[in-house]
Amino acid sequence: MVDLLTIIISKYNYWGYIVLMMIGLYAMIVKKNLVKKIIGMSIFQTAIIFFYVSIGMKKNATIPIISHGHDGGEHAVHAVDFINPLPHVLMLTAIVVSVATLGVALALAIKIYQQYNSLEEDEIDSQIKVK
Amino acid sequence: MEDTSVPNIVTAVLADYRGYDTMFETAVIFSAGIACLFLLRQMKRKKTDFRLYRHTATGIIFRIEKGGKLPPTAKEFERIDGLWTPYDLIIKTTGRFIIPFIQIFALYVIAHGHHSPGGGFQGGVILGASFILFAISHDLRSALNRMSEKLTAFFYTLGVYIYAGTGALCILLGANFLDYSALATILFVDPVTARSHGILIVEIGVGIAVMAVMVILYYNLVSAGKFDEGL
Amino acid sequence: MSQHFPAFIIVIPLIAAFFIFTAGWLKRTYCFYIAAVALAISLFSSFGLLLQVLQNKVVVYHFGGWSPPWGIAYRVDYLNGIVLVVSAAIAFLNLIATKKSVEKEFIERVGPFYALYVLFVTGTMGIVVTGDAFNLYVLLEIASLTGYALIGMGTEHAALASLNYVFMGTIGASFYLLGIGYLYIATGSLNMFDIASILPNIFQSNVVLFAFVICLTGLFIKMALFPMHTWLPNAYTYSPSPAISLIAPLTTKVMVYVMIRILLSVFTPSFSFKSMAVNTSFVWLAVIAIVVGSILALSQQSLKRMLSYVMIAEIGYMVGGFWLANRAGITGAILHIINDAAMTLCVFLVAGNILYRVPGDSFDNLKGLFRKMPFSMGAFVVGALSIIGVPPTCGFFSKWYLITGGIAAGHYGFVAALLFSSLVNVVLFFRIFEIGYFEPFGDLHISGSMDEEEKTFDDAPLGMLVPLMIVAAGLIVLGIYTDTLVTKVIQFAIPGGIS
Amino acid sequence: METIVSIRPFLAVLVSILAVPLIVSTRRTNFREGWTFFAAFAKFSIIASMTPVILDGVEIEYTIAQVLPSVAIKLKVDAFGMLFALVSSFLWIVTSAYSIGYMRRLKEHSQTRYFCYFALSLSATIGVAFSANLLTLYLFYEMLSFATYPLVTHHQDMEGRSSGRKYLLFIVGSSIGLVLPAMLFIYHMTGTLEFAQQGFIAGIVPPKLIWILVLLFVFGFAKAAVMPFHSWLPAAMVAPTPVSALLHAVAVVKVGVFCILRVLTGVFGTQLLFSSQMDTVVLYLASFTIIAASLVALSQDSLKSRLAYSTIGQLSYIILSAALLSPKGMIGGMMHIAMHAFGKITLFFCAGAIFVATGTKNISQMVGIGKRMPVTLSCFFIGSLSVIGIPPGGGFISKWYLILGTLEADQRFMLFILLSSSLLNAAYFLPIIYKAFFCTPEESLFENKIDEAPPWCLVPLTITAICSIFLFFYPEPFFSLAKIVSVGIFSGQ
Repeated sequence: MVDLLTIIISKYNYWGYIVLMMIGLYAMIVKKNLVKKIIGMSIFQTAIIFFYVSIGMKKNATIPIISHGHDGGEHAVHAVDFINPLPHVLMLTAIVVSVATLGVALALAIKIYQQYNSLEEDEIDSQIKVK
Repeated sequence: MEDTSVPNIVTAVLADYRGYDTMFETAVIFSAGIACLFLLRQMKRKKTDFRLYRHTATGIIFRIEKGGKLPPTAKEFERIDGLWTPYDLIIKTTGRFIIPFIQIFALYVIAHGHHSPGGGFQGGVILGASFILFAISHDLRSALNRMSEKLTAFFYTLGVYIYAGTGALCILLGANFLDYSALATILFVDPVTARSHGILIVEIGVGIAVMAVMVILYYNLVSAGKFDEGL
Repeated sequence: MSQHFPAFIIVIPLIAAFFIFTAGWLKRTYCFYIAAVALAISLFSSFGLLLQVLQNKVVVYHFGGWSPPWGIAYRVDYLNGIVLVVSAAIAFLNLIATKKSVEKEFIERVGPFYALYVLFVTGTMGIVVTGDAFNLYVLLEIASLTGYALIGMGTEHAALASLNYVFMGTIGASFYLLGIGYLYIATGSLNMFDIASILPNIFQSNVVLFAFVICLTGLFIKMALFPMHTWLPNAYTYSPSPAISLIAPLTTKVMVYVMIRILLSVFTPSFSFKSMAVNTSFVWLAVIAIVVGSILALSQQSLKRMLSYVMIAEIGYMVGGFWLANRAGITGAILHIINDAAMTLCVFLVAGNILYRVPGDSFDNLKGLFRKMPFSMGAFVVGALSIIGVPPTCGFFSKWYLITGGIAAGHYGFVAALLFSSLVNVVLFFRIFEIGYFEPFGDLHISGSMDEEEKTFDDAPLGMLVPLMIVAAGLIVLGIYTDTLVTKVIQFAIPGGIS
Repeated sequence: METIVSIRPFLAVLVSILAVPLIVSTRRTNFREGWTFFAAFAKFSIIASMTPVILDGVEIEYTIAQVLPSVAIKLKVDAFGMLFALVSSFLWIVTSAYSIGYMRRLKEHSQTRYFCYFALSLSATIGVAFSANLLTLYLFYEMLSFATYPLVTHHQDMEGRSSGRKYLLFIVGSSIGLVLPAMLFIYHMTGTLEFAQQGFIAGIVPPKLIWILVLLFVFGFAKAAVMPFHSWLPAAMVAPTPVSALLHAVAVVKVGVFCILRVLTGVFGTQLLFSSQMDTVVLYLASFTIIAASLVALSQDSLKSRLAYSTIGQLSYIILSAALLSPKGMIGGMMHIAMHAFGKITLFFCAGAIFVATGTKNISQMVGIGKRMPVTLSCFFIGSLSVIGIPPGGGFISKWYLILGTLEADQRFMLFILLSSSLLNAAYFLPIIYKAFFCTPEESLFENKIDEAPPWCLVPLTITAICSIFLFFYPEPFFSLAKIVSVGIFSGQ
């Protein structure tokens, strides 16, 4: 029991992102309102961003910025002092992607609203049935 | 990390080692912008049967029937539409007051990207936010007067041109795509510094593109592509 | 210049997309020509690339001059070399073929449309050519985003279908990204072949297994394998015809390619095909996909919808063939990626031509089409025969490899499913032929005179017909040169370990 | 047996495909039919030009394309294929003449399409005849199925559609469902599909599977109309009569039996069949079909469907001959392909001519028709003699050899089957003729003046009738070809 607890605690970042992800999935699957679904989608993507950033983390390391100017790299740089920059880089990309997806999704939602005057799935379905 | 002489490793990796990814995320944001245009933009406006004009000084509103319109020379009148709500003075003034500072900060973030946290995306987003704030605090039409749709489109193509162009330039200079060290020959610096300059250039490009796309997304979404009213 | 081909394939269309967008504001007619030139260049360079590959097995290109794992490297070998050529050719032909219908459907949106079109091609080709797992994700998103937009502009419930596609697509892509994350944790690298070199030491770790499962789930969603297929039919049915004849051939096939690439090049076969039980269970999944797809296709009442269900079955072919985990099966899968892309292009182009002349593509609107547009329907017959799997069309030979693979693996369920779906396809397509050929009923053989054929002739414009004819002929040519294709290219694409 | 490589077989296949664009492009009907004739003559002359070579015991082969490792699309002309090709290509000439008369007289619609698909199906037939391996055989077999579909459903009415459905269901369904897996399985086991004199799967495929494979092939080639896979043939009789005449009396159905014979001899080989006792199974299948079909034919009133059922019966003669595994029987079977072709096509032509002249399809309405159309009916008589197997009908020779074969193979029961079916044939043909000629004036349905079908119809059917008598006196070159085949097959024993 205790060691299970320790596992859970030591891996808290994983649990965190899993919980977020599940919230997102839940919203996408269960919610009937399209905008809520879209929100769920963003949460889902954010969960993964969170996961990536968290795996870049190291104990007592600083942000990956070497404190000197342009004059080349005379003094050695200890990679240990800096948290791993790569996940951050990747996540910059992922964030942009999720923003873009969000934009397109919202645009589609607006189109849908123009077409059916509703964002509730069941209302839309009933309209489709009628046709 | 010595071979780029860029202290901010994130930026270095972002714009140089994995510069190719970054170019594509610029492409992603670009295609998102086009996608919105493509989906929402209504090219031919449907004729409203009347136009509303407001006399800025007195706040009297004229309703002009079909076809008629005031001459553009009538500066003291501004066109408004059905959803128009009177400006809230506080918001308007606050907006006017802080927007310049936001923009200065954004430019700083872009330009100083590889010495301190920040870079093209962050700066671009902030810059875009400033325009959006303006559009919110006033209304879309006045925002469009400041920054028209065509101008925005121009900006965000310009941004990606800068990025991809830099890469292509490297090919023309005989190196691999996006190999900034090739730029040394035309920037008259040693390859390492050339890399840092190259990074700066593409960061600027990214900044412009992101800003413009944010704005165009906002324009399209709030006015459902009609580009007249909106929030 | 030729050493830059890998860059050209992607970068030329990318830059062209920006130009097109600008040109859209200046003069609409330019857009098409810019796009055509760009795609022609990338087609040319992909051909050149394939030739280079045939000479010296593999071509590697480092972006930014950084070698992996730091930088991003493109790595072209037999597998993606051939897929590249096919997808470039499809994109180019479709661009030419759909010029007219684009002008008809998006009069004042030509600029954005072609920009999105070219960006989609960029993304797809990038997916195929890239050697970096994360870069693949980004390109995947480009392809998907543009795809959502193109589909969203369609008819009827397109927007809704497209939004559902957005949801499913995002989940799929995110799962893939997550899997890559775990691989990164395990190996500390993002370059596919770098990962492959590190993985064997840690095959036992659960992280790798989890990454494997997650990646695969994401890819299955993206390629619409049966249980996760729900987004596909609506999206493909309502989407505008010039877009769908691009998206349908490329998206799912390329995802199958990604699956093969990831499983063969990243998790090497020794890991992927480790347990026979897993393989067979995946094959059974594919069998279900084939059977259900075929049966659902039977119950459809409109052409594009029926075709999209047929495609779901076809996905089953490829996935099943791959998971047979023997040489014949994987050869069949790779061959079918190529052939199925070509067949799908053919039939969807025909659907586009029909929609160009006829109000809708529901079966009632297909009456008398053999008289009305004989050439398009002729091409349709070729495509249909290929999907049914009649020699000498290419569909037969990929099916041949798949079935022999099934027999070799002793997996008779898969064999039976393939034969079953062939028979169902006969029914499906001959139902359409009957409608186009018999109806409207009339006792022609009493009254009918011979000049009646000319009277109602109204086929699609020549600009649409000629590329279609090329594609239809290509189906047969592909079939006849199957052996060359297999012995020259595909057999080298399969790692030696597989018997 | 030496072989020479020559493109001639490929040309023989190709020539009628090449004719198609010409037929389509020409608007003037006379030119169009001119092209058809041209193609037909070209085909026949190419094939005939190869005959002497084959008679010298040489084989001609030509590889079109290498499509799979160790399997190519490849043509190979041997005596058997040559015999079949000669018959069908010669009869194509006659039929095209006949169909001109028939179609024009009835003012059929879209004749262009009709002639195109006719040409296509002929190249498919020749392709089957000349195919050197199972894949090529399958290729042309399928091509034939799809090329004949528009001909069967030519009238484009409800009836045409339903029978077209039946046609596809049986032909394509069986070929994809039964033949394809069997072929793939053989390929998987042996790695090759090339036909060999003595078969190539002996010893490789376990005997249990031989049973399944043989049945798969015998039923899978549903064009041979072995019961219970026969009912597409009567349904296909809705087609215009020339189609029924050439395709459903000669080309298509003979392709079916040809395929079965090819596979039984070239894939399994006679020894294997004998050792696995599959021959008896096939024998009983065939004999059942013979008797049942003849009995059904008795009850048919529509002339064409009676002919169809008689065809079903006659086809099984040929299958039976292969299953007898005796040299003479094999000769009889080969001969029967030719003899029955000539006889049956004459009968169909006559049926068509009667329909053209009087518009009646049913036998019950043909009482006394002999007085009106004496030539046609006398040709009908000759044809039926040939099919029944009474001298001077050519069919006598083939049946003679068949009976010798039964004796040689010591199959008394089969002998009985053959004789009784001959009686049945007589029972369902002769009454027609009797009623047609010898009836009292008051029960005659036609007034007593001669009014024949147009010459375009009349001439071909007289030609075929004369041929079938001629073949009785001079059965060359078919006889020597058949001899070569049976010698080649049974030389091993």
